[in-house]
Amino acid sequence: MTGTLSSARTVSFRDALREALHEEMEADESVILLGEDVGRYGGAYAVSRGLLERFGERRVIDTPMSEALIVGAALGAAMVGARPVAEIMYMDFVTLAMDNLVNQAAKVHYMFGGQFNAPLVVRVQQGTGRGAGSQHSQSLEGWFAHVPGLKVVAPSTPADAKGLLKAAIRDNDPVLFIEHKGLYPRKGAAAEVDHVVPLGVADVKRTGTDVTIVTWSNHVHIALEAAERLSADGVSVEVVDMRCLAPLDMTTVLDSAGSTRRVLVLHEACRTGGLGAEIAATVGEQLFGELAAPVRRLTAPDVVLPAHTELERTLIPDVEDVVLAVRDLLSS
Amino acid sequence: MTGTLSSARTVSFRDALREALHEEMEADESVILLGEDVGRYGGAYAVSRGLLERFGERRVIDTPMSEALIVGAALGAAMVGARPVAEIMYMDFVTLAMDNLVNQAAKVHYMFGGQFNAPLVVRVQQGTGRGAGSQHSQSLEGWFAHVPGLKVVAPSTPADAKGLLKAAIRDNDPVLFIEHKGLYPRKGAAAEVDHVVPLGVADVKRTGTDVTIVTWSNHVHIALEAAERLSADGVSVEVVDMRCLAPLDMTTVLDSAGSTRRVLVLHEACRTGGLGAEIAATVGEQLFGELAAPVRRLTAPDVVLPAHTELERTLIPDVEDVVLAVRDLLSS
Amino acid sequence: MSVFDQDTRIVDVSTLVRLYRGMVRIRRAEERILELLLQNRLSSTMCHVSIGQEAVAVGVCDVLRPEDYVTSTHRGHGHFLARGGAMSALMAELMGRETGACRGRGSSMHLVDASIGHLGSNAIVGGHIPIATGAALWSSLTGQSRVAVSFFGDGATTEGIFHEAVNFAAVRGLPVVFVIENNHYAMSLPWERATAQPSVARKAEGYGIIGVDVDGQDVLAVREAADQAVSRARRGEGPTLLGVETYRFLGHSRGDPSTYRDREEEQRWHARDPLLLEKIRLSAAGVAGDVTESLEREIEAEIVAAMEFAEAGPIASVDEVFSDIYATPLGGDQ
Amino acid sequence: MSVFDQDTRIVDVSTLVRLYRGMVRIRRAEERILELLLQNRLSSTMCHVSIGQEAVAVGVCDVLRPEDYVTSTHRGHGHFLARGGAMSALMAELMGRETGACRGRGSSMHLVDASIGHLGSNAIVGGHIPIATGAALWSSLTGQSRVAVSFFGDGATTEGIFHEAVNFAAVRGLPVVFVIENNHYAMSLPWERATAQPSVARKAEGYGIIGVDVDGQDVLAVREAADQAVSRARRGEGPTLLGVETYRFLGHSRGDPSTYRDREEEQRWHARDPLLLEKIRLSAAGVAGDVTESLEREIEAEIVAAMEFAEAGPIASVDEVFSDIYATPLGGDQ
Ligand SMILES: Cc1ncc(C[n+]2csc(CCOP(=O)(O)OP(=O)(O)O)c2C)c(N)n1
Ligand SMILES: Cc1ncc(C[n+]2csc(CCOP(=O)(O)OP(=O)(O)O)c2C)c(N)n1
Ligand SMILES: [Mg+2]
Ligand SMILES: [Mg+2]
Repeated sequence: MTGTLSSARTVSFRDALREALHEEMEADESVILLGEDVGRYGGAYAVSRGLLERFGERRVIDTPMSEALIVGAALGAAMVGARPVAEIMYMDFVTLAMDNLVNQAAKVHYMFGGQFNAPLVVRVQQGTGRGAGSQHSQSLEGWFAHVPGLKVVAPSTPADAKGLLKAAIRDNDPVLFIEHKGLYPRKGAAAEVDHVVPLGVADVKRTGTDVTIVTWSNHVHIALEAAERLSADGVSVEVVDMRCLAPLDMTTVLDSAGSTRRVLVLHEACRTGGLGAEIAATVGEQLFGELAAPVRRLTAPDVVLPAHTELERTLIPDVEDVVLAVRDLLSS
Repeated sequence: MTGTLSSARTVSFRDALREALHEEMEADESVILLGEDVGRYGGAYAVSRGLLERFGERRVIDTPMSEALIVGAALGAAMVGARPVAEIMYMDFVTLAMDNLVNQAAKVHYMFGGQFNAPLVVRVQQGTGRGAGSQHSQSLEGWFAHVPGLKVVAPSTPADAKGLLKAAIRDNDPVLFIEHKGLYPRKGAAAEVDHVVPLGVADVKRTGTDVTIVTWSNHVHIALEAAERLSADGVSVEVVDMRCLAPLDMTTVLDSAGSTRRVLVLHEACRTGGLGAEIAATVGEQLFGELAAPVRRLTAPDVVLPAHTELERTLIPDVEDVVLAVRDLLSS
Repeated sequence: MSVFDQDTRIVDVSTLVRLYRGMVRIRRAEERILELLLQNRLSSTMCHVSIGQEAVAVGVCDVLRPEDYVTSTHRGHGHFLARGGAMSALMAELMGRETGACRGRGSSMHLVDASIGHLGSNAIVGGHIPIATGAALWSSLTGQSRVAVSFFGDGATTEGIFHEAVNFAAVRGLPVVFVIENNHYAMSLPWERATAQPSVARKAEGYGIIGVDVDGQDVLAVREAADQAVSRARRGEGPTLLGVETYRFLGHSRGDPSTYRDREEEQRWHARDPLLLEKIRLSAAGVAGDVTESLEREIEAEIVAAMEFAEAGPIASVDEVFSDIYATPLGGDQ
Repeated sequence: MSVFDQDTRIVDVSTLVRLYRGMVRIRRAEERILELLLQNRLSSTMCHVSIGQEAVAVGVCDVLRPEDYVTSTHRGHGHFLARGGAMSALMAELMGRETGACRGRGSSMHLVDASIGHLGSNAIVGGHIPIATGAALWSSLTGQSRVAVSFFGDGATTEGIFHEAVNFAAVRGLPVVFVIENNHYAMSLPWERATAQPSVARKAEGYGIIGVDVDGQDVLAVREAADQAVSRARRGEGPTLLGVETYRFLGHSRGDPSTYRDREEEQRWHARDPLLLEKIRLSAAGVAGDVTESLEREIEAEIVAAMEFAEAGPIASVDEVFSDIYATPLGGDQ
């Protein structure tokens, strides 16, 4: 990690993202924003508020509702010199731009023998918490980690959000940058202009000796809260924040797992085929015979998400569920 | 399994699929086909050849090139009484119909409180073997197994293809029916008209005692060949053909794994985030402490597929690779 | 008695009253829904009202037959009610009850009623257009004369699926009417920045079908245009693009102050409130004030009863949250 | 010396010869590629030739400047060569050599050459249309006068992405020319079953832009229409839909006997072979047979040299198969 965190200043996750966009746009003329309502509206979740006023219509582009075009045009611009940051309002709508992201952006560099780069970022918001229903709440990061050529990022703190977004914008590959809708108001230490977090490196957010929780995005905070509660009972939990989901930093995971010998993989996406399976399978394989308990996954069940805040809440692992799962791991 | 296999008659995978379509269309007026070139052309891989002539333009519909519309309209028709079988020519093009399949078809029954069913089948062809390149060769079944509400099928033999397609057509949920491009000419025992293979049930294609190979689609044959070779050296391999990838029949897998205590998960899709991870993670968790070796995955690496038959071949696990992996498992 | 309208449309007074009633019913329901939203009594945070646009839903649904189909949008309370959806099912759904239209799982953006051919509202803008098209396809293949109507906003017309569905319906002559409820904004994007061809009639030419631009604040004008489009569809003469010009009086959703709109522009549209225009027409036709007052009272009573029904219903149950993921559950492990 | 063409287009003889040469070059290259295909000497089984359609690629590319951009299709050999792609890079790519346009990884459907603004052909029908549009967006945002041309077939016009891209280009007035290479079939689907509006010019009206229907067998007509469209784009007057009517003389791909086409229809189009028409024009302009014979010889020599180059090149290496998955590899585990 390069750069400095501010000890005095605190910002929200939303503001940290805006700082990253602002600073990168200041530093590099080729960085542009495009998407639905990113300009005059300031973004559906207000991340880009003020940037149109600051950078003008040439660099902050309100597009028609055309998700495939947004990603596809961002790619075309990226191939000829731009560094576009496209916003897709909800992960669920990325379903409309899958060709552009998966068949095109992810493959341009390889299939054209290295002649073109695709330095674009697709920012997207996902997750539950608003009772937004089956078409506005899905967590689909697992799909994209299965696509060679894409990089996938899912930060949990304002400082990581800023540092990773800056790294993503500077990176020469297509990056899917995933923001959890519950994180926007969350406050944390602010990062200064030189703070850039390299892609592909996980972060141990809390050290511990008894159990490793591997997680990302909003669930890092749930894991940290559970760890805090468990520490009162003398249980020492290490929390690994993956931050980057492709490529996966399994070295950090295996180091932690090797020392605690007990692993819980925690995520909001539904269980079957989720990215937790990849991590669990790799840990199980690499540390065969060295673990004190089976690798457990704690995830949403395989259910369509109801548009009902209360029902939704029961489906997503919360602090209590994590505490129970850790205890269970310890007792086996 | 219900129905009979013919001992005398042999058919190709392609012809078995056509028989299933033919028989179901004979039996049920509400079964219709739609897709690009399914009628006059007979399907890009000739599966529906002759069906237009037999059933007419009312039931075999050549659509414009509009993948999203094909799946979306199939869903609309299904909600009001049809049993459409839509064809998407290559799995890679399903990227264009993800909203329709994932946000719509998979969710209709649940999100509308059970008021509507979505009895549609989306037939799709995938995989390598033709040097068809990065946009015509992907194996993306893992994505769909991660979508609650969808059923996913990937048969390996003519009889299963027929029996499962018939079951898929009769099923009241949306089914993604995956055919491997290399399988079409492959011959096998023919199945009679009453042969229906229930969804959600894996099949042990070869019994064995030393190692379990869990696989599906084209790789079942590669596993069987490897098993044959290994048996010459006294190694007894059990081959579990998943056949249905959602829901996953883990009971059959765990039974087999419990008895052999060594498991190789084999698939053509790239490794990270593939469905093999789900199976490996579950076996590792459920049989913790009971296995003689770590669960291994043998898959394509995380690479964009080159449009080059020879390069492509080096990337996909072949019989030799499987033999080596099994030996490796036995030596650990 | 019948009224000879200024635009030479002949309708009887009972129709005028029915249309007015339909619009008031939607307006009052949504006013109540907004209150519930502010009181945090809805089970979801997603809620979009159609205040100002009522003439579209009411004018179109008035000419449909019971066997016809409708699909709708994130802004779909009006379509649901106008099509004949129960006020009680709507309120119970919004309040997350087992007795709601979708057993409390769909909320505002996923209203549905199979019994009246309402194939569902949809939270993916444009996502339901092919569903209506597919229903029309089946109607046509089976020789039925059922018509499918898809309501959607101006924003949906720039989504690829709009194009694919309209093209398919056109080339096959399907019995579907595409109703573009053009309230001139897709969230903050004004129509003139969404397209270089503002006329829906001209867009229709690009598909080789008939298109009409209609005043969406005049419920009679909407009804007339819809009647022609639906009749054409029913006679097997293919689809129509109906461009209905209207305006949402409020923000896109709660918390949108519509700073991207001009106050003067808003005023101009408020002056053309569809309820107001229809009320003037009612007076002109000699309908007495007590008629409108009594229908207001009936509607108020309907809403109160619906809310009581909703509150009496059980909250959608956690025990049931796993049921219906599949219509046909299988022997597998999930 | 210049020729006064029957359609009042004035061009000089050198242009006539250059256009003819461009078409012959594509024709002969593809004839050779078909031979290689039948001999199983190509590294991929996917290969689509454009024989019969050469006037489109040649007529359009003739009016482009070096700094302009092009995107292309699965049927893209002609666009690649006409844009100035090297015969040797084409042949080496098809034969799977490290020296090919994409280092042997792209084959027939993914030709590319960054040095001449060829942003790649694409195996997803329509998949590259937004790429050209995005390049035009960047050209426009940065005040350059670079024009982007996207070639695609009639089949692509029914894909949603066509609509999204054309609409976006129209509303922003982007410098892009959409060339619809209408060979009247998308695999087996005839144009009249793909759309109810066969005129591309009429389709353009639906987007509020200019559209033109052009005879695609007449290379001068194509060139003239392209020149106007490209000039408009370069002057900042926005995009054009260029509907170029042509025909593929062979099947969609190897093994397609085109049973869905009428032999009589095929004959009619064969009579309008663009090479033939241009050759007649050359004679009329007094170009002697030895000019065309010598250009045939030059082209033959170019192809022979290209094949020698290809065969001398190393087969794309297995050791290199993992390079370039990322432009910036990371510290992660993959
Ligand atoms: C595919 C998709 N993209 C974006 C959104 C987010 N969104 C919801 S409504 C809306 C505006 C829709 O505009 P319009 O279609 O005109 O309908 P209106 O809201 O004006 O009734 C947007 C951008 C969505 N729900 N679906
Ligand atoms: C999105 C997509 N759908 C289907 C295909 C399969 N396919 C390849 S070419 C083709 C026909 C294309 O027709 P057209 O655009 O007219 O081009 P032409 O082949 O006539 O040059 C089809 C269906 C594809 N490659 N991509
Ligand atoms: Mg609108
Ligand atoms: Mg064509």
